[in-house]
Amino acid sequence: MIRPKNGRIILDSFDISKYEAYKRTELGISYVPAERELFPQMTVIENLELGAFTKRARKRKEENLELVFRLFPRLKERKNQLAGTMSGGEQQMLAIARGMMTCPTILMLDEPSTGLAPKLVAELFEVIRKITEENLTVLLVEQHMTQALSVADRGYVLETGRITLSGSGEELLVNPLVKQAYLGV
Amino acid sequence: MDKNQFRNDTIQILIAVVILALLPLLFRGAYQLRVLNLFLLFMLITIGFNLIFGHTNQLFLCQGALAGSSMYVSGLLALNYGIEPWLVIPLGTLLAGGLAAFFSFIAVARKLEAIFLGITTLSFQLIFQNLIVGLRDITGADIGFIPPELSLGPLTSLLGRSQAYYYLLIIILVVTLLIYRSVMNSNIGLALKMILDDEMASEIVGVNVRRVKITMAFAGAMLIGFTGALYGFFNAYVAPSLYEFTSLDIIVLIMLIFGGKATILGPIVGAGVFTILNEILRPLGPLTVLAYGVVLMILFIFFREGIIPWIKNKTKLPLI
Amino acid sequence: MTIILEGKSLTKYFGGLPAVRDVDFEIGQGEIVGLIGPNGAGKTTLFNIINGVLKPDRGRVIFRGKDITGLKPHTVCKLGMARTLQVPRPFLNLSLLENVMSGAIFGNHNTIARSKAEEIAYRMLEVVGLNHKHYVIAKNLTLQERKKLELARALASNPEIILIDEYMGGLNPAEVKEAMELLQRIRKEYKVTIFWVEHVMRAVMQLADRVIVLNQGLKLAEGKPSEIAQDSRVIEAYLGGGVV
Amino acid sequence: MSYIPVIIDGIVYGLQLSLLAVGITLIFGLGEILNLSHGEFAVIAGVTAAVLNGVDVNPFISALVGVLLAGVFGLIIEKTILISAYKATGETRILSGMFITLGLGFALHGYMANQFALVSYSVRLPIDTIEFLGMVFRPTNLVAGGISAITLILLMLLLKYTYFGKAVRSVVQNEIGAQLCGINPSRIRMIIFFIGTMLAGLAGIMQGLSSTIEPEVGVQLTIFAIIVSIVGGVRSVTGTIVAGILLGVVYSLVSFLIGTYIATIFFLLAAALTIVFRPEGLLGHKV
Repeated sequence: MIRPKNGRIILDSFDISKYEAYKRTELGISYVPAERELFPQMTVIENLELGAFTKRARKRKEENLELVFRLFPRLKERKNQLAGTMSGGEQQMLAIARGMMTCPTILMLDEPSTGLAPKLVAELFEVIRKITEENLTVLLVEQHMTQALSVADRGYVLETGRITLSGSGEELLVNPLVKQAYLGV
Repeated sequence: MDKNQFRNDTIQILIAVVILALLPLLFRGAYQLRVLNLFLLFMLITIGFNLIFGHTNQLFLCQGALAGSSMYVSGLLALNYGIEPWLVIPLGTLLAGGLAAFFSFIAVARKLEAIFLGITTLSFQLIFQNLIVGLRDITGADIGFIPPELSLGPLTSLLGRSQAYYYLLIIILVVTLLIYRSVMNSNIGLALKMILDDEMASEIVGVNVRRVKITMAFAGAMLIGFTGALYGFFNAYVAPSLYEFTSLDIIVLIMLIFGGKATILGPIVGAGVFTILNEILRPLGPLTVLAYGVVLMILFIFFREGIIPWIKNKTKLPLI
Repeated sequence: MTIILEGKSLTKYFGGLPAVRDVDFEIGQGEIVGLIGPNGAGKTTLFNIINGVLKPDRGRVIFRGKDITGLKPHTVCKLGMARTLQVPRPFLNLSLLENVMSGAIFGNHNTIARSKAEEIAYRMLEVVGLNHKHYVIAKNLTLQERKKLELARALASNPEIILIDEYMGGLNPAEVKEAMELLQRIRKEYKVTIFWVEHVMRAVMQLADRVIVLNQGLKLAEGKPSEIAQDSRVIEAYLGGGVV
Repeated sequence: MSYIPVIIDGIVYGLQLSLLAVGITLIFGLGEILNLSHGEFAVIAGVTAAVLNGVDVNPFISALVGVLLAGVFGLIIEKTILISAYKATGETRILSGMFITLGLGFALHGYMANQFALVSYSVRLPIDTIEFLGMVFRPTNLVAGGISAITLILLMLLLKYTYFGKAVRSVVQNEIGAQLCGINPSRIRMIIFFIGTMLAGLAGIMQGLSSTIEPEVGVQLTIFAIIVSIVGGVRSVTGTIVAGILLGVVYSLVSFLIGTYIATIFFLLAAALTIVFRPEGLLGHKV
């Protein structure tokens, strides 16, 4: 979406910072934005099928569909519902599931908890934990620090464009500076 | 706003007007005088269109219908009821202004994007064209009608009909430009610049954007309606072809885009260049349309900003 | 303390989903009130309802005793409520001076002469620290300078209250300190009440008299900064459940 | 029962308008280019087919050549003069696209009107008229209606069930979302421009089949197609087809009962009133 002014993004040691968004998806980077960017007037299953649009993903469509239905049983129940008529939480699940349908090597989740009720947030992180068990790299940008860190192997704290803290999830979880960065106290 | 700006504006307007006023001394032939009159008529309509589209981004595609409805109303009233034309032209002018204000009101009330306002007004243009042909008992359809002569007082006997019209138009132009300049240098001018830049921010800062837009549509269309009526009376023969989309709207649009939107000199230069071009292309017959099509494409592909802003950028001259 | 701005059960839906739900608040004259909450909590929507950019589906906005619900932003501005935006929107093709003059000329309750407006503009540009750039065209400014310019434009309309939608994001600690001093000064010298959305917590916690917390469109908590920082519901909304 | 042939004429005419208008709908939905030269593609194909047919080329082959010519020309336009419009964003893109295609429309119109001036062209089949229950039908008209209907049904199936069709709908609904799925929007736009101009060409040939086609009608075809597209909801293919048939029937009836100019005014009013009162169109949803 936005190309970096300086610096490079390296994936499997290829420099991909200059590619357009659709090419990044082709190369195996799946980005799930906070806005979700679903197709509101298509059904759940159509949304998922479009996730498997690229040649690479189309080959593995069936097994991926099985995988996301296993992770998100609710999507299976509602597979013929229009995406635009679902609740916020379900839409977020669908966005992540669609991201997984693209057969990524890395899944980037941008603030997935935006606008979700606490109970749903907990559910969401449970799923994210399960996704990591599927041998998929997840890059998570999140405001809900404690939950994010509890599922993360490593964490970075960004303040005004600079990385100010980094470490393993457990380390950061107990670091008082992290809380200070968030709450200013 | 400041004294320098005021002087700068006055000088540029003065130069333009003096050049225009001297033209009949160089081009005296009947045909040349006719072309000169067309030049001024189209220039005034383009200025009116600039007030609407150039300054407030309201895409009106019905200049022909505004000019035409003004002429048909005033011309037919004068012809059928023997009313002095000068008494009915204001009626036609007000009608044009009222119609435009109505469209503008609908556009702001329904928050229409430019493209949809464009199509709505284009529909009105085509409805007008169809009505003129359909109401043949009143309008004479394609055959048209001959309006009574518009009396220009002693000017006619002094200069001859064409020159009399020409200098009448020059007077109208001078008045228009002087009002235009003082408006642009007033608070309204600042509001117009702000609206062109960012409508939402203007609203938040305290500008009544709706009112400014409707007022500008009204004022611009009054100028179009007034000039449109003079066009018909000057032509001494009124037929739908004068006010068709292809014979008026497109040309005015090209004149404005070429000259430069939201500038004072743009419509003047644009009207000049395309009046000449129109005369050069006339012998081509139906291919004129092809030529205009190509010009329109080239303008929008390579030259969207217009000639006056372009010169201004290149030379840093303070053109208005 | 007299109440200057009041919201009564303000509610706004977007496509069936509530963005702001039954929010009540009161702002006293001369206060600095912070409005905080996680992304998507409805803060900007609430501001848009208050100054008339959006019409609420339910509820009323009372400003200086007058019901202003449903009035257009330009009218609200003239009544004495100025506003800056999350992503600043100065007039990019106008000079800084013209930008600020626009606020003085159109936003003011009274008609003021151009010369007077120019005088105000010079002063406001100085207040926000852009006094060396009067004739620069606004599109050449950096994001931070645009924020300052927008604040100057808002101040030029001589407001009773100003709604500031994020001012400190992206500033370094020294700049944050400077910005905080600026807001203090605005309140003291120009007697302007400040209602303020901010993500830089350090600044809100130090500067605000009171803080209102929104979450998911609902008012979650309200109180002194020190109380808010200890409030478990707030911490949970921000950092997620199960906090140490 | 003299209304039935009028209504059937109206349906056939409406189907032809739909064929034209779905191109406008799809092209606008995908790239925000309102193609104001769309009717000229119908003229290009119609006239080409009629001219070939006139020198005894098989009607089917003539039609095929005409349709392909319109499509290829459309493709060239999309890849050349529209690039500058695609580079712009927001309102600038919409206005540039609108004016560039308006210029193109005029250029094509001027050329065709000059080259093939004042002649009516028609594509002929070897049968004349059929009588049924005392009413006279022209088989060409029915064939034109049939082909139009089948084409529209195929188009809807394509959009509904194929991967390509789903990709088209995804770009219309959410271009960013489509990119995230690995779909290249500019490629989709190009293919749809090709298909859209071919459909316009087919509409022109159908008009040449059911009545005649003259170079002069290009502008009117464009305007009518845009109106149909707007009444149908600018981004809804189903809406466009429904609107086309509806307006076609009403147009025929009003023309028959009152007069063509009132029918045309009715058409134009339908567009203006839709924009003002129901901007989302008849059915009110996307694609």
